[in-house]
Amino acid sequence: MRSIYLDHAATTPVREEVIEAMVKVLRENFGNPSSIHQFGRPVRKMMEEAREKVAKAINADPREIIFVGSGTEADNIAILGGARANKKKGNHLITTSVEHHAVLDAFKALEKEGFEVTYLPVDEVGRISVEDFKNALRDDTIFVSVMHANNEVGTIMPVEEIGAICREKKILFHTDAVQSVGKIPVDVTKINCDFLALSGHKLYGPKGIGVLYMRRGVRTQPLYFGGGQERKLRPGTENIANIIGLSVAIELAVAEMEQESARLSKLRDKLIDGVLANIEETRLNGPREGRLPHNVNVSIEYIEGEALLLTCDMKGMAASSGSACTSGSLDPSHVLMAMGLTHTTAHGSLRLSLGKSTTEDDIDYIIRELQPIAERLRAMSPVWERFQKGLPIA
Amino acid sequence: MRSIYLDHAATTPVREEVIEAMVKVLRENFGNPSSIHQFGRPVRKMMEEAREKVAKAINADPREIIFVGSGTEADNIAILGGARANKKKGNHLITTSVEHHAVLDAFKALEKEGFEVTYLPVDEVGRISVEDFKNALRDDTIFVSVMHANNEVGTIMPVEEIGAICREKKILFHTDAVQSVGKIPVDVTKINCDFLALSGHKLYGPKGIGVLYMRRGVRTQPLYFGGGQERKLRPGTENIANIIGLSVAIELAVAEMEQESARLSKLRDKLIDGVLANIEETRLNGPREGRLPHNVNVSIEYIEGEALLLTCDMKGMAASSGSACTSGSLDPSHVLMAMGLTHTTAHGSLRLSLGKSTTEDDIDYIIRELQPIAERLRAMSPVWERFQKGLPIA
Amino acid sequence: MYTDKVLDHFTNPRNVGEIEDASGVGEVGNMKCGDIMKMYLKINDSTNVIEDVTFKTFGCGAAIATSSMSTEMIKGKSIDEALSLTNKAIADALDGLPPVKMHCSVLAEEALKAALLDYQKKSGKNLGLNEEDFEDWDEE
Ligand SMILES: Cc1ncc(COP(=O)(O)O)c(C=O)c1O
Ligand SMILES: Cc1ncc(COP(=O)(O)O)c(C=O)c1O
Ligand code: FES
Ligand code: FES
Repeated sequence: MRSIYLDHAATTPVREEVIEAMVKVLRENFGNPSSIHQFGRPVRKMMEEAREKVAKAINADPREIIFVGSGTEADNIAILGGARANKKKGNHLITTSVEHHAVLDAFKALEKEGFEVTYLPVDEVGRISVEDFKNALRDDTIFVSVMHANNEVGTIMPVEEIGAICREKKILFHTDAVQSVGKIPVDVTKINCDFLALSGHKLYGPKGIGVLYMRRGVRTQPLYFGGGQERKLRPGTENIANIIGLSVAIELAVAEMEQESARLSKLRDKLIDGVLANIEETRLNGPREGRLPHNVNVSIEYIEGEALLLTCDMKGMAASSGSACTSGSLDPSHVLMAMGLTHTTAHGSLRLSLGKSTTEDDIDYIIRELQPIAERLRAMSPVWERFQKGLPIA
Repeated sequence: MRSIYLDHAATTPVREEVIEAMVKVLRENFGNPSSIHQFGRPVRKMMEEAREKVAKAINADPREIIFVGSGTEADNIAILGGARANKKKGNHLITTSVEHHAVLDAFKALEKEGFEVTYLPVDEVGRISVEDFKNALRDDTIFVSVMHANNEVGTIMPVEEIGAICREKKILFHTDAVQSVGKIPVDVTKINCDFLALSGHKLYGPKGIGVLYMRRGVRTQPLYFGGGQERKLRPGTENIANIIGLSVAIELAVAEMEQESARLSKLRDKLIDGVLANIEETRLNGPREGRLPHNVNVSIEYIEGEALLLTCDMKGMAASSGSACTSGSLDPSHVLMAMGLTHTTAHGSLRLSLGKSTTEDDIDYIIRELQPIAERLRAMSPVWERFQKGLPIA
Repeated sequence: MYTDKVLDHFTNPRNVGEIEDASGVGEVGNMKCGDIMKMYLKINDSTNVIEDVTFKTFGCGAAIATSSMSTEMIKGKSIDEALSLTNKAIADALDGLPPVKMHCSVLAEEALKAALLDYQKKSGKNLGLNEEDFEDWDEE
C-alpha cells in the first residue's frame, strides 16, 4: 500500500547527509568538548564550526548561537529568562493567541508569577495586525513574542514590522521560527529580533536539538544550573552528534530553500484547489498568500478530526488534525478557535504538511482519495445529517 | 603514538550496539511519537519499550521513568522542581559540599529564592557521615540530595542509610546516580529515593539524554513549558534516537556490570599502587574501599594540574584534573577543597578514569610514563624547589 | 585552545632552571590561584645587558609557555628593553592566548619586573621601579 508522509510540520525524516555526519561523530568524536586533551579538543573545534554554520543560516554572529535541547527549550529560555531577567524594567508582556504551546504555556507561567500578558487576537486567516500590536504597547511593556509562522495553518506573521517597533522602543523581541527556518528566508538582522528559536527536527535534522539565537548584549537567565556550557544558559555535556547533525541540516535546508519552496508552493496550491473543488462544504484554514510553502490546512465540515486521520492513515496518508480528540484535551485547537472557527469546523480540520518526499503524484492521490473518505464519514455523521436536513447545528 | 583514553568519568565512547540502534531509529523511525498515524505509532511503542528497559535497570516501574535532555536536567527537575513544589511544607534543604555543579548550583539558586540549605561536610576521603546528616535534619527539612558516588574522587556515599531516614521522616530524597549506574548496583527500592538522576553518556550511550526517576505519588514541577510530553515534566518532541540508544546502553551496562567492575577494580588498584610507589610525594584522593571501580585520583604534589594534563596528553594519556587552571576558574576543585586538601595538593590532582577499553598493558604504560613527566615538571616548579630546600610553602 | 607556539614553548621550555649567583631574583603569584613564577637574571653591571635569564614556574600550560617566551625575549637585551616588555607582547609572540589565559601572561611580566626590582635593590641603581607599584599590581 501507499505510504505518504504528510506531517512534515510535526517532524521530518532525518536526511541521509545528517545521519552520516552524526554517525561519524558518534563513532569517532565521542570526547567531551570541555576536555583539554586530544579527545576533547577536536570536538570543541567541530562544535564551533557548527555554530558558525548555524549563525550563517540566519545571518547571525556565531557568538549569538546557543545550542539547547529542543525548540521548546529555546522558546522557554528566551521567554521565561528574558522576562524574569528584565522584571525590574516593567511588568507587561505581549504575545499572540496562536503561538505554539512552548510559547503560550511559558507566558501562562509568567502570568502566575505576576506578569501581565496581552494575547493579541488574529484575523480569520490567523494573522495579527500591527495596529492591534501598537495599541497593546504600554510604557511598562518589556517583552514581546510573535511567531514567525504558524505551525497549524502556516500563516506568516508581520515580524519585521513588530521587530522594528520593538527595537525603536527598546523592548525585547522574541520570535519562534521553528516552522519557518528552511522554508522562508529568516534573517535576524531584518526581523530585528533579540531572540529567535529554531528546532532541528523540523528541517530534516535530529530530534532533541534546538537553537536559541540571542542578540549580543541582550540578557536572559537560565532555566536550570550546572556546568558552564553554552554560556551557562544551557548547562550539561553538549550533544555533539545532534549539534553537528543540526548544522548539516540547516546549511542544506537554507541552500535548497528557494528551489524547494517554489516546488512545494505549487504542490500546496494544487492540493488546496483540488480538495476544495472535490469535496463540498470544505474550507481553507489560513491565508492564500503569506502562507508557509508546505502547509495545507482544510476543514472538512461535519467530520471529526481523529476519525478522519485514522481513515486517511488506513489509505496510507499520514496527516494531522486540530481536533481535540487527537490531543486528549477537550477543546479543539486554540489556533483555529482564535481564528473564529466554530467548534464543528475546527473539529473537522486536517493539516497536510508537505516535504522533500512529496511528489505531484502524491498530491493527485490525496485529492482522489480524500473525497470518498469524507463521504464515508459524513454518511455516519449525525451532524452532516442535520446539515443536509437544514436543521440548526449546535 | 599510543592513545589511551583515561577520562571515562567525563564521558564514554558510544558503544557500537548503541550506534546501530540509533542509526536504525534515525533512518526508519523518524515519526513523532505524539502522531497517531503509522509513522508515529511504532515510535511511541519503541519509546515505551525503552522506558521499560531503563526501569528494569534500576528496579523501577516504567511509569516512574522520565526521559530528559541530560543528567543536569534530571538533577534540576528533581531539585528545583521538588523543592519549589513542596515549599509550603518547609524551607530547609540538605545536600553535600561535594555534589556535581548540576546539583550544587541548583541549590545555590534555591538559596536565592529564600530556601535555607545545609551543605554537609565530608571527611578526608570525601564521604559524608550519617551522624552529621541526622544532626542537620530540622522539622522544616523538606528535601535532601546526596550523590550516589562522587565524580571526582569516586567516593560512594551512604545513600541507603540517608534514604531510609528520609523515607521514615517523609522527606523527599534525591540521589545523583550519574556516575554510579552501570558501575555499582543501583536499586531505587534499596536506596529508598524519591528522585534519581542518570545520564546516557557516562555509560557508553549518547550525549544529550538523561533520565529522571520519580517515585509514584511524588510531586515536582517542570522547569519549562510546552507540549504534554513526559508527563509535562519535559515538554518538547522526544529525542527517540537517544532514548533508544540510552536504553540499549543501560541494559548492556547493567548486564556486564559485575564482571567489568571486578576487572576495573583490579586495574584501578594496580594503578593506584604503581603511581604511589613510583612517584615520591604523591597521595591518593578518595578512599581505598567504597570507591567506584574505575576511578583513580592522585595528587602529584608541587605540580600544576593543567601542565600535568597537557604533558600526559602528549604522551597519549588523556586524563583530567581538579586544578583551577583547567577550568578557567580560580579556585581548585570544590570537592578536593572540601576534603581538606591544601591548594597546592588540590592543584596537583590528576583523575584517571578507566573504562571498557582500558587494558593491563595501558596501566603498565601509565605507571611507567607518569614518573618522568612528574620529574620534568617538578624540575621547573619553584614550589618543588621550596619543598626540597625545606622552605615553607605558602 | 593553545597555538602551536604555546605548545612548543610548553613542551620544550627555554631557559628553565636557577642561576646560582643571580643579579636579581623575582617570585610572584600565589598558591591559591595555582600559579607561581620565579625568574633569575644575570645582568652585566657595566653594560646593563641581561646576559642570562632562567625561570621556574608552577602553573598551567599558558603560564609555562609565557615564562619561557619572556626569557627568550629579554635574553641579551638591555634593562630598558626588558622594562618595556608587556604581557600582551609576550602573548602576541606566542600567536595569542585564549582570553581566560591572558592573566597567566601577566605573571611573566610581573616576575621579570620583580627580578629587576630585586636587582635595583642589590645594585643600588635606580631603574625607576617602585616597591609600591608591586603591592597592588593587578591582573589587567
Ligand atoms: C555526578 C554528576 N552529575 C551530573 C552530571 C551531569 O550530567 P550531564 O553532562 O549529562 O548533564 C555529571 C557529569 O557531567 C556527573 O558526573
Ligand atoms: C512553532 C513551534 N514552536 C515550537 C515547537 C517545539 O519544538 P520542539 O519539538 O523541538 O521542542 C514546535 C514543534 O513542535 C513548533 O511547531
Ligand atoms: S469523541 Fe473520543 S475524544 Fe472526542
Ligand atoms: S597559571 Fe592558572 S590559569 Fe594559567
